[in-house]
Amino acid sequence: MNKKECIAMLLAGGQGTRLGVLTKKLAKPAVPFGGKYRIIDFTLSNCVNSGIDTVGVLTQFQPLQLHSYIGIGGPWDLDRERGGVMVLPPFVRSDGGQWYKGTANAVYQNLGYLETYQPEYVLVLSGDHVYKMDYGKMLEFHKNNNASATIAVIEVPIEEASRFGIMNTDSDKKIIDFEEKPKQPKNNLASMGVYIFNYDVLKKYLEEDANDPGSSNDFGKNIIPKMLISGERMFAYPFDGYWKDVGTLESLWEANMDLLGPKHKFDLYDRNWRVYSVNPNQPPHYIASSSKVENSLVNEGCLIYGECFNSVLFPGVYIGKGAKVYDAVIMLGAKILEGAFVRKAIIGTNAVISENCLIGQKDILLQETPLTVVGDDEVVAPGLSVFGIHERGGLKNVFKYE
Amino acid sequence: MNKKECIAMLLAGGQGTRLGVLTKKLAKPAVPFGGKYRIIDFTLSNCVNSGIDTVGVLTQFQPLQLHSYIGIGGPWDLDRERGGVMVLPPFVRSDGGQWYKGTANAVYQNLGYLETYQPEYVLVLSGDHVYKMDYGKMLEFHKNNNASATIAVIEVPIEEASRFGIMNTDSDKKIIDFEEKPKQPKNNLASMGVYIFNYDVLKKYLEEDANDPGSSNDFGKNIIPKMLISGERMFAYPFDGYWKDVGTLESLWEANMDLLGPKHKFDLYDRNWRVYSVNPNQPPHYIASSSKVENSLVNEGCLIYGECFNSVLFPGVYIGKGAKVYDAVIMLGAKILEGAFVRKAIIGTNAVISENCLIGQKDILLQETPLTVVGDDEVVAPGLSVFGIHERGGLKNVFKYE
Amino acid sequence: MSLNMNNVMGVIILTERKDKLKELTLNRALAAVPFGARYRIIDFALSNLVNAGVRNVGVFVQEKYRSLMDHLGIGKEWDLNRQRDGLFILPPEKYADGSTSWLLNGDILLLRRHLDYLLRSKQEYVILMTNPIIWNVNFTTVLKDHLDKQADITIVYHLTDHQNCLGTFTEINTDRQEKITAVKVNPLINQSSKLSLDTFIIGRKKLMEIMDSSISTGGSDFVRDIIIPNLDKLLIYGYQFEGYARKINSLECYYKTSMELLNPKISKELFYANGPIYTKVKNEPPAIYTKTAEVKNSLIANGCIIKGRIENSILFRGVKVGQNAVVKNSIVMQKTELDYGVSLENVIIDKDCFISAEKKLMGAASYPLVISKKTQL
Amino acid sequence: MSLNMNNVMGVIILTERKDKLKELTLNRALAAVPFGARYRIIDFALSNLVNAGVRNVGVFVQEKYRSLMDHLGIGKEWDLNRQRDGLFILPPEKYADGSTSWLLNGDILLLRRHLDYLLRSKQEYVILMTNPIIWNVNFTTVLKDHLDKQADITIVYHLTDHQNCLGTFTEINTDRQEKITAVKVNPLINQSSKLSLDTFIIGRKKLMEIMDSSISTGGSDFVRDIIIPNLDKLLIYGYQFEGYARKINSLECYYKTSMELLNPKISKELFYANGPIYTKVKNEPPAIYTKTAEVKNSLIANGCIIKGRIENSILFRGVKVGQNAVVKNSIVMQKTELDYGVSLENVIIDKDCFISAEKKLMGAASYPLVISKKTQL
Repeated sequence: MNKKECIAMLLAGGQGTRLGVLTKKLAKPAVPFGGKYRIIDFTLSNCVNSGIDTVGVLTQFQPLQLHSYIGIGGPWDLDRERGGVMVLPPFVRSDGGQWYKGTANAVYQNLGYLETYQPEYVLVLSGDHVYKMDYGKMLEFHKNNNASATIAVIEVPIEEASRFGIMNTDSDKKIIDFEEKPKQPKNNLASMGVYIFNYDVLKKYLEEDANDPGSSNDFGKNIIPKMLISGERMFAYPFDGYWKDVGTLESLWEANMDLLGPKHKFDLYDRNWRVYSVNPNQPPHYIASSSKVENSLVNEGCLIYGECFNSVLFPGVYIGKGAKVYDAVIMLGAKILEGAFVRKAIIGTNAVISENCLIGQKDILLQETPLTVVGDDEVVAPGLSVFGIHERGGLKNVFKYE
Repeated sequence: MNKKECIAMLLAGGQGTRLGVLTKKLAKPAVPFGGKYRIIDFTLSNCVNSGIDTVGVLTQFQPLQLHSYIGIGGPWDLDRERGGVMVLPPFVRSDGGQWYKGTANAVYQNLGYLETYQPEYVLVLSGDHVYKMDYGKMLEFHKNNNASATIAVIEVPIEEASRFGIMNTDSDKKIIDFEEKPKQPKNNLASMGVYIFNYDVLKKYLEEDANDPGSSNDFGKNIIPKMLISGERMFAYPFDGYWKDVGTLESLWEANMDLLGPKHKFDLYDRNWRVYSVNPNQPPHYIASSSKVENSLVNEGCLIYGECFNSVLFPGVYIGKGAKVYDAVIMLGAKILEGAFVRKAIIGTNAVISENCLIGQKDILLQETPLTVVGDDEVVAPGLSVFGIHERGGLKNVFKYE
Repeated sequence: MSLNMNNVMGVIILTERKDKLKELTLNRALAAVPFGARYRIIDFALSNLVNAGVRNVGVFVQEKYRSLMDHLGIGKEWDLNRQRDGLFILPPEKYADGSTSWLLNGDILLLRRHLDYLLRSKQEYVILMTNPIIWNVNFTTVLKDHLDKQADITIVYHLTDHQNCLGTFTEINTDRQEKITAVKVNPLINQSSKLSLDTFIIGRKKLMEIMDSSISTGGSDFVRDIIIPNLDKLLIYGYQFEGYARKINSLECYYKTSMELLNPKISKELFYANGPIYTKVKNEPPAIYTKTAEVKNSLIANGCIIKGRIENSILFRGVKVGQNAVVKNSIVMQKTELDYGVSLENVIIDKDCFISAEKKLMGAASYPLVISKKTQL
Repeated sequence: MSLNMNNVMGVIILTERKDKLKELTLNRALAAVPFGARYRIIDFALSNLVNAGVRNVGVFVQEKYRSLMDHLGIGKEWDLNRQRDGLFILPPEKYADGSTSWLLNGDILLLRRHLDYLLRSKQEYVILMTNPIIWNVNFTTVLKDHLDKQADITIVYHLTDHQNCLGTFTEINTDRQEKITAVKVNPLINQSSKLSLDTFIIGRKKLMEIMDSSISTGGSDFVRDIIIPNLDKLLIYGYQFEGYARKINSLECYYKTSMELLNPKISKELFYANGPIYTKVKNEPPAIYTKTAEVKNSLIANGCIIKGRIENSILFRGVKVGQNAVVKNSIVMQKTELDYGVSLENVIIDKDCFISAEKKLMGAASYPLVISKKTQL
């Protein structure tokens, strides 16, 4: 039973520089999301819910939190005697050590890991998207098409298409061309960064790619185009559920808001597709008599004396008396002290918004207001107003109201 | 309780090139030893038996087996909610990635890990020695001496002293000088590579060392001499139990032989100092009517039809009818087929010694015979004689007898 | 002897045979009763031990211990899943002495059934608890006091005005040096405001020795047959615990103590003072408050979906409160669902119940209404 | 319907109430009796399920299940420690229906007590075992046969010459298409060499349905009250298992089956054929053979220290055999110690015994002597 039909390789090495202050000491897949999750929880839960119990997680950037978060995978039922989750950081061989040069190179360097399971199929995933997807159905589609590779695709607004890998398919969903981030996208079928490969085919192309000094060793830029040119049977698997790339601060905030009513674009309460995560041990949250909480997600360990609307509160958040929080994401242990006002903001882990601060704009309509972000561990001094991105050692775009 | 008084940093990044064929795809601390252990088991068990429950394992070379072997540390009781064992491979930061340049650099790069526990003391260990030592007593000694650093020392034969870091101490065991691998050793007090540092002192010297471009970032070569020059209080903690550096094939073989009677230099059966390891699931071993087993260690999963004297058999070893094995270490799943003869040898994991092979010398006195080693997965063809080191793609020092 | 908590083991004896908390203890031991929105009563005793560094804990159980075993599992959440020492759940072995009835009257009789556990443990001291108290105590301080006084036995007590739910209790008197001068079990006339917290420190060997000599002369109860007869012979001291502590031994007391948690000062002390309280973790999403939610002065666990009004109440994990529902001064346990317009006041609802739309349930503040597990109304 | 073993659940019902294996089952369920130097009897049933890909297994127990629970723990060794599905140990809940006696006569009565487990399981098929067999079977093949024949129930049987230890048994007759034509429980006159292996495949919903209708009309036993009355109404097929299989239901049978393990062909099939047999792992050093050891035709687990002579015997973990001791045709269980010069022949010694120097113990080959757990001789 050492053989596994399909195993997943989850790319989790990126820094996610566009998440700015949130990923300075944290790999992007470890960024907190949705009140108690980290971004990688969604992909890991997808694997388990799809019946895939062997997952290699390729790490490189600041992996300490990610490694200790994943452990041996208990929370996701991936602490298996055979298979399970395995963290795969870069390493040194007899002939020296190499960092992962690109997504394809990361998988290439771990062919030895794949080899131990002799899989028929390899599922390549990114650790930085929020979605629920049954990879089992995609595998079924892949097999039925007798494909060498299958790429999951989603329709995106045509004006955003140039940010993605864009495909053209024939009526059977066979891919006829693929362009990575085209300037003039021919349509709006975007790659979700979810690939299934026949293992033997993947191995061949990875080895060729490794010997090509001109390659940037990337799936989207090199492997996929090369396979298409070589005439491999490649198919696009259409997905039409919720899918969000949370690679920017704005999209991270939006995705959090999508968890709330009345839209409820993403349902965390679906018992048939549970999202697993490490569960912190915190006491129940307390809502005081002076408080008001509406249309929000609240976690254990929170103490709420103030008011909270359309917001996502991580464990251990404090909202003082008279404080008002609107449309905000307040991360682990952050404190909004008495009388502070927060609107359309992300408040980082353990940050403190002191008494009577004003975070974001007070009296402007939501749609028109840009996002305000306060970084991890920041302390915003009493009475200060912050608008934009706030980082230690300097304020960017800070407008004082008073 | 996040604070820990003393935490261990276990250096497990080395390849152990002198173990040749056994460490091509394996970090040295993961090399099998003693029938069911790996070398690192001894150091990890020492930690647990000494009451140290927080251990960072610094890996770099071919860590896959080591990572999956250690997991989250269950077998050593190091799967703790707070603390426990944590694998620390090299990683990439915002300002780029660096491999571990030396032992001191490896610890330096993980000051962030140490910082989370705010220890008072840091115990630095190597993962490639076989010994039982109560680090708790050493810590007591360190505290009583009000030392900045304490180095465990053992007396070695003076003719071997030049392989070690050698100390001179005054009558209070205070170190007065230290030479790494001196050509003319002044005495025989050798460093065991076991250090206790006050955390604040260690941090200071590691940071200085990191800023010194001329340093090779090594504890023995740089940190210890620098501290001595600076006048830090450093003491030598004398250890007089069994201690073996299993860094060469010969010493690895010897250490295995030391487990057997009548010498029994190292007792695996000591209930007060258990050696923990991952336990493979194999059926009981079977000794047939045609076999003879004397003065040997035998593991589950073995099938013995032949004869076996003064040997250490790993799980799943097969010894065919008429085969004779003397003074040998036979690793996991290796097969000694019918009529083969093995003397003074290490047979690698899953190697096959075919029918009527002769491994080692048949009729020479033990003390005078050099060691013969057959590498992992090697198949020695029927009737062949091997003497020396046997590797895929070429035989070194092979003498044919017939 | 240094203050090394590795040298201390914990022993929790759960002897109670009666259904002290009525419907709540019909099928579970008192120690396994859910408490405080996500805990069970025993979590406090266990967490206090673990937070002090104790690594070896034996829980002696008598019957109805299935839900307790489910809850404790292999002790992982308390970091007691260990190859040496760790958590031991010790039920009486039937047949062990050939008898058919294996219910024992008396804590030390239960303890003696697994004497081998005490024998093979290596720790020098035992923290013995004959009742799981709701508190957050620093046992390192208690041990230090025990060692400083060179006591044979230390009894932890607190001052109380006798107004709190009493049930069975043990009253003690001490002299100025805290040496115990008198101990009375359930006296009719109260003479002291010092009540035992049923928590003791004693040497392991001493415990085995005096237990043996007591049982062999007919003894069965730690306080009655070991403490009281030895007041003159042994050095028995009191240790006054000054924090919040409650012994749960009636339904009224359970309800009252639960409601006290709504005081943030009390819950802060209980949940954080000397370390966190550990419990079995469950994978639950955050609690969701809809636009119609209206919550005041309440403790709420993860996994709840709240559309109605909650006041002065405690909601366990995964409780659903429908629109227009009103929950006042009530305790609602795991996964219970309150449909549209349900109204509760002074009610305790056990796990997995379903209360259908518009139903009204009301108990008295001093006599809460209890709805049994899995009830459908 | 594809051959997806995720769609199959396992149910093991342990009903036996008598001490079938004498001293060996005095304090433990038959399923928990040590077997084969490092296993317990239930390991074979569980491992077969897991090796076929079954991820949801319920073990219904009746009493004396403490050692079974200790052994199975959270199911980690069988890879059944899971958040969804996994291993469930289901003892009868006392008080569940207000009755005081909770021992039930009949496998389906026991099953019905936890009907909610069957109800909330999501798998379409159930592999039902009413006796833990010693075998290594590929359940995927059995399921394929069940699906190919579109059977309602499949009964797994084997051919036997009736010479093997019988105890209770169920004889079946089949036609050429393997459709079952007759089933007899414990007939006095044997007419068929086809004996049931007490292992069945049936649809989960079908099982609940016919169980309900059977129990509501007085039924209690799966074979007698469900199989036999439905032979004409349902499609009930046999599946002939051609490998090695033994049902342990007497001490003689336990001893005989154990000794058969010394045949490497049999042990190879049992331990490896369709995947390994999993069991609780213990941290034990390798077995040590001294210069005076002399071992022939024996199975030996880790942790043994062997200084004496062993012949045709089975030694469990951590057994010590002193110098000049002779062990013949015997089974020695965990941690038992045989001192200098002890001599055993046809003996079964349970765990943790100590046999002092020069003692001689001898049973008959057909009637082995049994020494109870923890005996000191």
